[in-house]
Amino acid sequence: MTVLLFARARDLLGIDRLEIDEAATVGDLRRRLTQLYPKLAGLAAVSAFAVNNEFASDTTPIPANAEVALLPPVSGG
Amino acid sequence: MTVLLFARARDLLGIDRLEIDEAATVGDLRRRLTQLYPKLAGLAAVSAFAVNNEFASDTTPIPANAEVALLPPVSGG
Amino acid sequence: MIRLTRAAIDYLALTEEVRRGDCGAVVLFLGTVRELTGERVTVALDYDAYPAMAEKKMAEIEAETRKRWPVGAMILEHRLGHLEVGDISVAVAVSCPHRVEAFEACRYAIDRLKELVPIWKKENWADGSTEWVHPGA
Amino acid sequence: MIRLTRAAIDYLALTEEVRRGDCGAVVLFLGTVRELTGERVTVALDYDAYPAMAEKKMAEIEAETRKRWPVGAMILEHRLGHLEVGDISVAVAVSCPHRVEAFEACRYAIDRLKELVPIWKKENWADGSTEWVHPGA
Repeated sequence: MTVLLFARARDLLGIDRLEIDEAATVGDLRRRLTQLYPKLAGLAAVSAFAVNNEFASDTTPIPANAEVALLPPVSGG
Repeated sequence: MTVLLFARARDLLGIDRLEIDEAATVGDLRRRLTQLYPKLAGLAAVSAFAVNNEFASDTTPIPANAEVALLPPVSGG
Repeated sequence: MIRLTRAAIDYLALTEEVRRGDCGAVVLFLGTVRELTGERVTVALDYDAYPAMAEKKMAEIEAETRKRWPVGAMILEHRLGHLEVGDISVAVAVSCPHRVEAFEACRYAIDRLKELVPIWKKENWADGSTEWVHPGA
Repeated sequence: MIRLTRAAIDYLALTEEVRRGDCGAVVLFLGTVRELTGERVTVALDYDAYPAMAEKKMAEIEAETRKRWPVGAMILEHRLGHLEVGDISVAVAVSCPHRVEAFEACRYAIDRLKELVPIWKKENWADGSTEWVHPGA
């Protein structure tokens, strides 16, 4: 599955998306990201995730082919 | 003394100012206006007065040569 | 800064005047001539003022507002004379470092203006009649 | 109506778009790039977004705002890309029949936008360093 990266998350990894094995839920994905990308761990812990353009909690299931994004705390406006 | 008139007060009397004998206080002036100009009585009862461009209460003294105005309830904006 | 004017209010100019590098927020309020009041149809309003006192009160409102909020720049401008539906009768533009302050300061200024400034409007109803608006009278 | 843009925000056009004969009040909020944050000097900001979700969230905020207040017209516009000090990053224009509603609706919309819309800014400090702004991170 693809996870879109933005802002500091993108700068930390130097890429704007990453490919990762399917995760059943957002919580699984968060743990997996933290293990695989230690640089991202601090930010991932305080970030939100979006599944198909909607905020998702750790218990939200990730459907196949979902558009998933890691959303660091927002600062628009 | 001169009393400036605005809005409905001006339309009721058809003039934009009136000359009247000196009044010691705003309360005196209000009573005098009501007696001399019965058409104005209803509006004068709910109007404010200004003495030298400042809102005045019925106990406010009116100095000689003061600029006095009858201010019906405002509706600007 | 405060202004009474008989010309159309140029709110672009007025907003540009309040923008500042040290202020991250601008709030602009425009009062416009509304066509409907309840069921009654307005075609125009005439605004009258006691100009010397109106300017004094507007300057006081600016001073009070600046005392309560960290205003960078502000302008209160009121138009007088004959206004058609849709015309702008009043504009208040305020800049502040942050948005909460800018909203509160702008709202305070227009609320006080409507309470305190000796300006009056006369309705020109669609049926041809006219009527000074004196709330509570 | 909502918009993400890389061009300068034309708030005159945007305000004209919301003016209506049945609305006596327009409130416009502009967020501008502030030079000072505490003691630190900003020279520019870069705004990044997750565009599809940002547009969806902005549309939801418009819908929520319209549910709570009698909005005549409203526009939320956010600029993306490189902005210099003084540039406008966001504009919210709202028209309502009366002013209290217009203030509340405009403030609600910008408050929600800052909470919910996936847009991020990167500070370009005067000392040459840069830093993504992630509140609480």
